[in-house]
Formats: sequence, structure tokens, C-alpha cells
Amino acid sequence: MTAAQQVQAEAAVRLDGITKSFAANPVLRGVSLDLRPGEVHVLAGENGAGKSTLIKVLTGIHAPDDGQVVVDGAPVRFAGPGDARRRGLAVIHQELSLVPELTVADNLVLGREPRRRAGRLDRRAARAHAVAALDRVGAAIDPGTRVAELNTGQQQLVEIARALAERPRVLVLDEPTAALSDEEARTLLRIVAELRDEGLGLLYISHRMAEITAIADRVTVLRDGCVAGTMTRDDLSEDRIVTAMVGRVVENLYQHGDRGIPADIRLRVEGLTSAAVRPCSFDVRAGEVVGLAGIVGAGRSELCRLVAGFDRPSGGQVTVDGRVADPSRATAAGIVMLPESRKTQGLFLQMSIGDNVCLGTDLGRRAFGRTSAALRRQAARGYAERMRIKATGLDQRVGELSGGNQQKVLLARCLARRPSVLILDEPTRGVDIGAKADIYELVNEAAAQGVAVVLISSELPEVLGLADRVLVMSGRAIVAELAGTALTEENVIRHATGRTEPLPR
Amino acid sequence: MGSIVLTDRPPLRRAKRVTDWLGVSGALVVLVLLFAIVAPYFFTVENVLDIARQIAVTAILGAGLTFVIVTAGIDLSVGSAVGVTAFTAVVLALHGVPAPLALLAALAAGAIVGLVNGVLVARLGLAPFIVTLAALTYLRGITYVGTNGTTLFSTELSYAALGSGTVAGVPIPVLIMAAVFAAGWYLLNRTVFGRWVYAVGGNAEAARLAGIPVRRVLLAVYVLAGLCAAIGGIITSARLQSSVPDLGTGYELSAIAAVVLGGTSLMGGRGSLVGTFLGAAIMGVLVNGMTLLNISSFYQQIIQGAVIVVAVGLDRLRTPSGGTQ
Amino acid sequence: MGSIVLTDRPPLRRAKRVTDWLGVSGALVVLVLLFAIVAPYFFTVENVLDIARQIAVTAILGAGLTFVIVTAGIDLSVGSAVGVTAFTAVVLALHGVPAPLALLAALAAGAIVGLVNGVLVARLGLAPFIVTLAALTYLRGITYVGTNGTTLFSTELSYAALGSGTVAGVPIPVLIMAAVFAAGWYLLNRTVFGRWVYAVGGNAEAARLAGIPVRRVLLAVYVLAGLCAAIGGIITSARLQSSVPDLGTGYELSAIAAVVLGGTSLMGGRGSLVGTFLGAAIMGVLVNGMTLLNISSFYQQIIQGAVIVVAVGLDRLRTPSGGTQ
Amino acid sequence: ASGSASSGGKITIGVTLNAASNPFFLAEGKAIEEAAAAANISVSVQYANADVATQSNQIGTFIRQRVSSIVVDAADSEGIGPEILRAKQAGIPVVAIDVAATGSDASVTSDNVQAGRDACAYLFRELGGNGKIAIVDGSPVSAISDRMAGCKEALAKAPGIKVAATQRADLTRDKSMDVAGNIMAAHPDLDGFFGVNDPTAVGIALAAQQKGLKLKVVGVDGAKQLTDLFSGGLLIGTSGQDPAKLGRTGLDLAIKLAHGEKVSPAPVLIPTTLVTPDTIAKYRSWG
Ligand SMILES: Nc1ncnc2c1ncn2[C@@H]1O[C@H](COP(=O)(O)OP(=O)(O)OP(=O)(O)O)[C@@H](O)[C@H]1O
Ligand SMILES: Nc1ncnc2c1ncn2[C@@H]1O[C@H](COP(=O)(O)OP(=O)(O)OP(=O)(O)O)[C@@H](O)[C@H]1O
Ligand SMILES: [Mg+2]
Ligand SMILES: [Mg+2]
Repeated sequence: MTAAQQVQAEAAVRLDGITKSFAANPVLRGVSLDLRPGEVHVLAGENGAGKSTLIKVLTGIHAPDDGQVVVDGAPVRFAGPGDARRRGLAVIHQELSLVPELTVADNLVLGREPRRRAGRLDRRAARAHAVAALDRVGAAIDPGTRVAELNTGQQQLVEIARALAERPRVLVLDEPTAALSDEEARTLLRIVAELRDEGLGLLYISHRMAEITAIADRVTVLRDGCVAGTMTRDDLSEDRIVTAMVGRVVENLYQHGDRGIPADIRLRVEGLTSAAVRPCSFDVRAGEVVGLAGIVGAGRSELCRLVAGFDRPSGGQVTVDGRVADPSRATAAGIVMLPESRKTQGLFLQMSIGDNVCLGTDLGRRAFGRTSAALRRQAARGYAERMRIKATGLDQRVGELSGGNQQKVLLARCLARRPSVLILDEPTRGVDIGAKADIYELVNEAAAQGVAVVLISSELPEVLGLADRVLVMSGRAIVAELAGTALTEENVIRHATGRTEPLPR
Repeated sequence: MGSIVLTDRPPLRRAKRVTDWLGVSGALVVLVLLFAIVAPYFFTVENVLDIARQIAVTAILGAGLTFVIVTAGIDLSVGSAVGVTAFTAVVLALHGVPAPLALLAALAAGAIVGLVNGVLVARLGLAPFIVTLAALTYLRGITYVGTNGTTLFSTELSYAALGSGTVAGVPIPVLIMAAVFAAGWYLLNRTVFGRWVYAVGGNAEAARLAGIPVRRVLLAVYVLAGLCAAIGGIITSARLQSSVPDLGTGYELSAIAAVVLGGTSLMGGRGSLVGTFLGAAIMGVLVNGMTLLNISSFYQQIIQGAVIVVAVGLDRLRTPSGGTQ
Repeated sequence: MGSIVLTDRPPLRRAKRVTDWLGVSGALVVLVLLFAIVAPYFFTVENVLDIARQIAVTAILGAGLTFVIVTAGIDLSVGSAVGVTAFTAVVLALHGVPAPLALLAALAAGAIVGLVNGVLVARLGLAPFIVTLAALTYLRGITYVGTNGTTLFSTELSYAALGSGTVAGVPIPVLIMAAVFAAGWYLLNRTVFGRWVYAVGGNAEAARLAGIPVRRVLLAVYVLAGLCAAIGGIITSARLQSSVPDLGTGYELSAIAAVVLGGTSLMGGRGSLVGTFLGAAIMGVLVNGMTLLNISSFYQQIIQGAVIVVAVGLDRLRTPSGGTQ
Repeated sequence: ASGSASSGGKITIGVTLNAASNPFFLAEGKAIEEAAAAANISVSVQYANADVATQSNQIGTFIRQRVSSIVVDAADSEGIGPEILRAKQAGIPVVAIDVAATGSDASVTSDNVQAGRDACAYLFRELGGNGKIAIVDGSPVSAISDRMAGCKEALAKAPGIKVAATQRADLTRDKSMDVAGNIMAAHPDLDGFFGVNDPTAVGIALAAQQKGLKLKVVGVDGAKQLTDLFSGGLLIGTSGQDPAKLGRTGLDLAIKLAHGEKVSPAPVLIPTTLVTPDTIAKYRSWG
């Protein structure tokens, strides 16, 4: 048997010459790919390369313009997502698809609820299913909790539990770790490996290189809607993937910018506290990048939201350049924060890129609050180009952009506000490696211009690579400050997981 | 498999559930106490049953609307549907059709009204507000054309007992209301369909991806609203022993007010029938009490408006979140 | 850094914009042609100006409502606000207050009405639907109490010309409408405030975090709606030279229908004043044409409802997205 | 086609009536259409949804159509005035029917004061001059307030009658039924009710019947929906109006005015007749 024949015989699903356009915008151009049982097939590619779209074609959400989906050797036409699921194709989408107002148990059995006679919901069975499904992924979540009360990581676990509960033959995961902390991500990867060993075919999308090299049996790289290369476990390397993705060589990803001698203290936080955060104090100098590490739920976002004036503190104060910042007008003091969730907290999906960059800034604005679309386009262009936003134009609606490009739009707005303190909450979540490098460069650039930068990230290499100093949070308080030689991955994890006493302060 | 570090969560949410109707039930208690003190006759069995009978139709319309509103829809046509279904029942009954058949026909008419709304919303994806606003208009037109603008009435209306009869002293409309709420509660809280209704309202896209037949769920809730409107039409026409062409005008607003007072969110995904009942009760108690006190109807309107604001405002105070929903 | 990835934009989006009102403008053209053929007098300058005058109030109310609805709000109280502002203007004018002052007072009354709605929505975070439903009720009550239920009337109403005068043959209400739309268009499309209105409607939380004064924007749109209602109240009372206690009843529904027909989404974030004008025009042309053709008012209602459905249905056909919004 | 036909040829008359939701106005409209057909005249009958601004617009459209004359049953007697003036400035005469309308060239109205007075006086007589009554009023339009005024006149002459409560409903059966039910709860010892129109009176009677109360109810209108219920014993009378006659007389005047004839501007009062179970045989009810 030749290798090709073997693929033919073993593929659980195969995509054949898939082509798909939105309006006049071609997104996929003849993509072919197969997935065998018992392998982890990683799909990589820049933001907007068409990965999510390919998944949506595979799972019956979009119909392809051309080409076919082949399951067990027979071409199929899915009538909808339910159809694909019935054929054993389960998917975890990039965007969370849970119903926030329903409980975890309700969500876990959504669409396939156990019934008694006359359509009656069998609540006991539903709960039992839920407990079993949660157990499978090792999540200690009360099935009676409403999903709205879970944090992103917990919600992601619920989604995975739900997908697995159907005992699929093929599981597709679209950036499952994007919203997870390192610890959670590791657990997830363990689960993925187990599932592979159980014989599942896994199609896995991720932008995290370490993850890809750790888990992939095969990697397919998409670029601009075409397959730019496929490599197997034996011949894959980070460099090869990146080069195939970006079409150029990316060097020194975590390049620590040139920082001058420490300048004056720019941001000073003293005893800032609220219901969700215990009193915290720290300061950041002009031109310094301070990392904020911790496991999910450690309170990093909450603390920064207080600093940025998003939420009201119950005590403490924030000073910028020696002046006390009024919490309700933190922006006026020059504090700008990139929020954690771009879709719900950041972007106006129905508005254009130009509008999104200019909103809340002084861009495109004339006397007496006059403005026009042309003015805003003109003002936003420089930012959009610097961020290398991939779009058909500045009039394109942000809702139509890929996740990574959406993130860049949001970042563009933050920079357009000319901050003196810039807080970035997971700035590279769901962002491809090329764009990451762009973002890191921008962070360094901002710091070089004297901006005080606070960086929250769940990717440790990112924090360690970029930050001059790292604060570690645990249990809603700052428990450690690491710098210089103490700044190691091991130290951060030790403090973040609470395996040391809190530092005396 | 390794366990995952998850934060402990304060049992904050659960407690909230219980007080979901705090504002409206608080306001209701205050009003009842107030009227019981100042209005003689208010707190008599007869008067309480009277209030129950008077709110029955609003509450029943509200029950149907609760389903629609939980899916993030709205139905402005229920008032006009009361008119057209009442006409259907009365005209058939007066032409000698046996009462059960006439009532079935009225229910069928209500279901058809709901089906048309549902198809336009679920299949064509039109906005519920505008679809049912159009229905409000054309259904009224149909009733006028059908009745030729006249009142159809008969002292011998075969099913008049449904409006004015009692069983063991309890007015039949009250019993019908109880039955509708019991069935509705079961449907919404104990069946798979009920979960789907919440899911569609909470996140239609997620529901679709989960394989829930979103369109059929939408269709069903509008049909339910139409059926409830038909029940309302039957009760009202039985009580009036007639079909009046403009019957039901404006009922949609009282019913929606009851639903929203009861804490159901117009954004969908959240709501309850118990709340709707409380919402209808508060409006009924208010009108009854003020009439007993012989307050001028001009002032009654002002007070009603104010009570609505205060009741939903109280509800809001316990969740001190800023901004908009 | 490397190449710029902003590709040249195909002229597709613009084209889509133009067809934003395809359904309603298509329906409008069809109706106009139809009536021009079958209804004598329809296509005369006088009649067209008449239609413009007749839609002026609905269109002006719709203009204010467009702002509110783009923020994902609603204002059901504009009809009652027409009544209360008309009363304010007339009662002052009849008591000898100079016309400009009386009109200013009416505008102030409208602004206050809007302010109260706005504060309840923006500050207390109450649902706009229920807040303005309450206002619909209590404002009508206030008007009744103020007028004691009677009509105030004077043949010598000082500002009557605003209702019936013309300038160069064009009725003054039409000119006022044009001015309101021009100002509104500028505000919505050419100012930062306008962007904020869309942003708040599109994603209120993101707007807040982006430093947009969400509450003040919300307050402002309700005040705008109140001001537009006051302008409507002034024009109507000038035309009738009187304040009628139930003036404006039901106007909110026509105005909302115009806004939604014009393609403004009740979910917020999307809409336009041009659309609202077209929406008001289609309803006005329809009523005028049917009256000219002497169509029975019963059938008029049926036809109106059907035209609404067809117009929004046409709109939908060009965007063949399934599911719900 | 030409509408300015007052100089000869077929004339067109525009008619706008208060609201289609009340059988009374429909009876007017129907009588006008029948009479017009008999006289070979074309009429356009519109209903104004009880909104005087809508009615104004309808008259505006009639003016544009250059009808020969206009008949109006005003949604608001005064509010419609300016539009009537505009019609007259355009040379189109206007006839008000049912209620007065400011500025009309001629008017035919029911005597609503008499209607209220007769109905109430009859009720008080039937109660033997002594007792406790309640009144269900309606929306404050002139026809309704006139009836209330008439009833007050009768009250002034009946010192033995006490009014326990006066509440407004909206002139419909269902609303007045609830309002009356609430009044009965507060005053279980009532002897009689005055409902300001027939649907209101019927609503009161239904409420009383369903509460098992024995009391006497009178209304105003003389509609079939009330007179048919005389046998029930609760409804004892109503002041009968004659919408058909109002309509026909109005149309006659409108035709005369269209032909340029002079008519007296003094209002023609169509008297009402008290309709009771005893007099029903002689009365032709409508609706
Ligand atoms: N519904 C849609 N309408 C129009 N364009 C779309 C739509 N969905 C996706 N696109 C476009 O298709 C392209 C590919 O998007 P896709 O989401 O598949 O990218 P991706 O590879 O998953 O990127 P990311 O890594 O950022 O998630 C993007 O340019 C996006 O703008
Ligand atoms: N009032 C509250 N009730 C329940 N949970 C709360 C409340 N306030 C905050 N939390 C939870 O506290 C935790 C702190 O979250 P925060 O987002 O600050 O953590 P983080 O370290 O930034 O983690 P992530 O990486 O998820 O952003 C979250 O799990 C959040 O949901
Ligand atoms: Mg993607
Ligand atoms: Mg966070």
C-alpha cells in the first residue's frame, strides 16, 4: 500500500478542494485536507487565513462554493450543524457558544436533552449527564451554576465537556486555549492527548507555537486561503511553520526593547481595592513594562479595571505623574486599557474599522464635534497600516474581520488615545505569530516613548520576554514581585499557585 | 485526569433568583395593605375574586407573551387577536354551531394568527416588533370587515358561562387563568421545549449550533401567544355575551406591562410566568383599589404610570448595576 | 515594517448602503405610480404638498425616535408628549403669553418629559420600553387633569400660522420637517455625538470602556425625542388651533412603524433618518391615496398592515440571511 | 373627472365621521350612503379613528378633491374648527352632524342634554324619587359631557337621589363592566346606574347580572344592543337617538349647500325619544 492509498483508506473526514467566498471576497481557495483517527492535525495560519471558515464548512455551518466534504469515503452535504454532529463531528468554536442565562447542566445537554414521556425534561438524567461530562474533563464546576457566572476558562471547559459528551469520532477545536491560562491550557492538552490515544481524530487550531510543536502529529498551514504547506511530526519545526504562515522569517519574537535608565514613577497605585480585589499597591515607571501574572481568576483583570476606571474601587487611589486620578475620569489622566474581551467590551461590530479606531479618541474630529467618514478614514489609516490590519478597506465592518485583526483594531484605538499609562489585558489572545511580533514591537515602541505599560498575559513566555518586572497575583492580591534573576517561569508558577507564603509588604 | 484550579464562587447568584420579583411583589404587598386599610370592601372574598376575574384576560395574554418575550421577541398583535378570535367564536355560536366547535374554531383562528406572525419572524427573519405591529393593524381591519363594524350579541350565547359562571364560588375565568398558568409553567420549566425557549432567547446562534430547531421554537411561541389571545377572546366575549369590533384594543400594552413588571427581560433569555402573574395582579389591584376609593380616572392614569416606574425601579435598586441593558 | 495589507476596497459596500432602503423605497415608488394612474388629483403639486404636510408630525416624531432606537431604546411616550406639549403651548398662548415664549415653554415641557425618561433609563438603568410605557400613561393623565378633559380652543391662536401658513407655497409644517431632518441628519452623520449614538446602540459596554459618556448620550437622545414630540405638539395644536385632551393617542405606533420601515434596527446600532423619512412617506402616500380612491376605512387597515409586511419583507429578501436577529 | 361640479352635473360629497368603532357612527354612515345612492350622488365616507388630527387631514383631502360639500361628525367640536374654516375659504360648505362643529354652515345635532336629562329623570322616577345611584361617565367629548349635564339637571330636581360614585370608563362594554363591578364592590347597596352611552349601560347590566344584583340601569343611544336586553329586567330605558335621521338630514343640507341654496345656520335639533320596555314597540332601534 502506498502512503497515499493509506490516507485514502484511513481518513475519517476529508476536505477536497474547498472554495468559499463572502460577497466578492475569496476566503478559501481550493483547500484540501484530511484527518485520520488517532491523530492530532494542527491547522495553523495567520489571522484571517481562513481557518475558522474552513472549520465552518467542515461542520455544516457554511456550505462550500466549490469542493466537497467527504466522511468515511462518501461525499456529504450537511443540512446544518446538527447534521454534522449526528455524523460524529463535534466542534468547539472560536467564539464561545453557550447560553449565558442557562445553567451549566442545561448547556451541557443543549439540543439533545434527555426526555421522559411527552417532551418532559428528565432533570435527573440531565444532571447526571452533566456531572459525567464535567468529570471527563476534570472540571469541578457545579452543574447548577449559570454559565454567565463562570469565567472564560470555565466556560471553555464546559464547551469541551459538551463536545466530548457526544462521543464524537472527530473533534474540532478552534483556538481552545486562547482564553485559558497556562495551567488550564496544559490540562487541556493532556485531555487532547488522551482523546487521541482513544482513537479520536482531532483537528486543532492554535496560534501558540509551543503548543503546536508539543501536540501535533501533522500540521497544515493556511495562507490567504490556500494550503501553504503540510508537515508531519518528524519534519516539523517552529521555524518552518512560521515561515510557511507568514511567508517571511520572523526573528526574535520576544524581543525585549531597548529601555533606557529607569525614569520617574508614572503610575502609582496605592491600596486599591474593591469587592473583587484585595488592597493592592504597585507602581510603574515611565518607559517600563510591568507584567501581571497569575492563574485565571487571580484578579488581574479586576485590579486593572479598577486602575483604568472601568469599575469603581471601594478604597485606595491612583496617581499618574504625581496627580491623583479621579476614578470616573481615568482617561483624562492618560490611563488607557485594552479590555479582556474584544467582542463584548471593546468593539462595535456593526461599525467600520475607521469608526472603531476613532471612537472615544480625538481622531477625525473638528471644532464643535464635527466629523465625517472621510476625516475618520484619513485619521485611522496611519494606525491601520502600522498595525497591518488585514481588511478590504477602512470601511469594512469590524464584525467581518478575523479575530486577530479585530484585536489589532482595538489596539489601534488604544494607541490613538495617546496614553501615558497603557494597560493591556491579554493583548495577543487569538493573535497569530506574525501579528504577535507586530504587537510586541508596538509595546516596545510605546515604552520607548515613555509610556508606562502594564501587561496581563496568561502566556508566560510573553510576560517573561517583554516585562522588566513581573507582579504575581493570587487569591485577588499581589503576592510577589519578581525582577532580574528571580524572574523565572518556575518562580512565577510557584507564587501564582500559592505554594509560597505571600510576601511581606 | 488532573483537576483544574477553579476559584470558589460566592453563592451570590442563587439568592438573587429568589428576589427576582422583589420589586413587584413588594409593591403588591404595600398596595394590598394600603387598600385593605383605606378601602372598605377591598379585602373581601368577593372583591378579591373580582380582581382575579378582572385580571384573568391580561394575565392570560401575558402568559403567552412571556414565551415570546423570553425568545427576545414581542407580540403587539395580541389585542387585535382578542378581537378577531372573539368575533370568530361569537359569529359561529350565533349561527348555531355547537359551543365546543365554535370555541375550537376561535382557538384555531388564534393559532393561525400566531402562525402567520411566526412564519414571518422565524422563516423570513423579519423583526417581531414590525411584523406584529402590522398584524395589530390588519387583524383589526379584518374584524371590522367581518363584523361590518357592528356588535354581535345574544343573551343566549351558548358559552356565556365561561365568562360569568363559577365553580365552587370561583369564577370560571379565574380557573381558566389558573389552568393556563399551570400548563404554561410546566411547559416552560419542566419540558425540553421550555429549555429551548430560554436558549433561543439567551443566545440564538449558540442554540442553532447546538442543533436546536430555532425556527420551529420561534414559530411555536407565536402560536402559543395566538392561542392565549384566543382564550382571552373567548373569555371576554363570553363575559360580554357579544363580539364588539374594537374589543381588545390596547390590551397588548397592559399585557406587556404585566410581563415586564414581572421581571421578564425584553432582551430575551430571562423571565418567568410567576412574575407575569404578579405583574398582572399589581395592575389589577391598583385599578380596583383606586376605583373603590373613587379616585378620578385622570389621576388614576398618573398613579398607574408612577406605580409602574416605582415597581421596576425597586427591582433595579437591588441590582445596583449602572449603564444600560 | 512589511507591506500594507489594506487591500483596495471593492465598491460593494457603498452599493449595499444605497439599497439599504430598497424595500421601502421600492414600495414607495410602486405605490406612487399606482396612485398616479388610478387616483385623479393624486399627482398634483397641491396633493403632494398636502401629503408632505400630513406626514410632517409623524416624520418629526420618527426623527427623534430614530436617535432613541439607534441606541437600542424605544420611546412609547411621544404620542402622549404631543398631547401634553400641545396643551402647554395652547394654554399659555390663550392666557396672553407671547407666542415665542409659549412655544419655548412647550419645547421645554418636551425636553423635561425626555429628561425624566432619560434619567430613568440612563441613571437607574430601567428598561426603556417600560419607562416610556409608564410615561405614556401618566402624561396622558396629566393632560387630562390639566385640561380637565376639555378642548381649549381659540380662533385667534397666536401661532396658528405654524400649522396652516405657507412660505412660497410650501406649508410651514413641511418646512419645519425639512429643518428637523436636516439638523438631525447633520447631528447623526456629521458629528461625534452621532457616532456616539451608534456606538452606544452597537455595544453599550464597549462604549463605556472606550470613554464615551454613555449615560449622557442616552439622556440626550430621550431629550431629543421629547423635543421632537414638542415640535409635533406645536404643529398639531397650531393646525387645530386648539389643545384636545386625547391629542396624539397612538402616534407613537405610526412613528415607530415609520422608523422601522426605514430600516432602523430595534436592536440598536443601525439606522438612518433618510429611511425614517421614506417610512413616514410610504404610510402617508398610502393613506392619502386610499382616501382619494374612497377605499373603506376597514379595508384601509388591512392594506396598511399588508404593505408594512411587504415593505420590510422586500428589505429582507436582498439580505438572505436566515435565522433571527 | 371633475369635482368642482356645483355648477351642474353630478356632485360629490365628502363625509368624515368620528370613528368606526362605534355602531352609532356606522349607522350614520350607512344611512348617508343609502340616501346618496337613492339621490344619485357620489359620497366618500371616511372614519377618523377618533383622532381630530386625522379628521383634519381627511377634510384636507376633500378640499384637494374639490368636493361640493362636506359632512362632518366631529371627533372634537372645536379642534376641527380651523379645518372647517379652510374648507369654507376654498368655497366648500360644511355641515356638522351629531355634534356641533365650530364654523360649520349648518348643523344637525341630537339634543344630548335632553337625552341625559330624560334618561336620568326616568331612572329617578322608577326609583320612586329616592335611592342611591352611581354614574359611569365616558371620555370627555361634548356629546358625552352634554349628557352628563342633562343628568345633573335631573339630579337637581330629585333631592332624594344620592350619587355614591362617578367613574369614567372609555365608552366600551368591557371597560365599563370592570369599572361598574368595582363600584358595586364598594357600594353593594346601590339602587341604580346611569351609563353615559349604551355600551356602558350594557356593561353595567352585565356586571350586575353576574354579581346577582338587582338594580336599575339606564343608558343613552337607543341602540339595539341595549333595547334587546330589556327582557332581562336590569336595563330599563335609554334615550333613543336617530343616527340615520341625523345622517340623512345632514346629507340633505349638504346637497342644498352644494347647489348653492341658502340654509338656515341655526342648528337643527333632532329630539331624542325615551325608549322603555313600554315604548319599544313604537321605536325603530339601530346598530
Ligand atoms: N461572515 C463573513 N462575512 C464576510 N467575511 C467573512 C465572514 N466570515 C469570515 N470572513 C472573512 O474571511 C476571512 C477568514 O476569516 P477566518 O475567521 O476564517 O480567519 P481565521 O483564519 O480563523 O483567523 P483568526 O486566527 O484570526 O481566527 C477574514 O478575512 C474574514 O474577514
Ligand atoms: N462579584 C463576583 N461574583 C462572582 N465572581 C466574581 C465576582 N467578581 C469577580 N469575580 C470573579 O473573580 C475572578 C477574578 O477575575 P479576573 O478576570 O480578574 O482574573 P484574571 O486573573 O484576570 O483571570 P483571566 O485570565 O480569566 O482574566 C473571576 O473569576 C471573576 O469571574
Ligand atoms: Mg478563527
Ligand atoms: Mg483577566
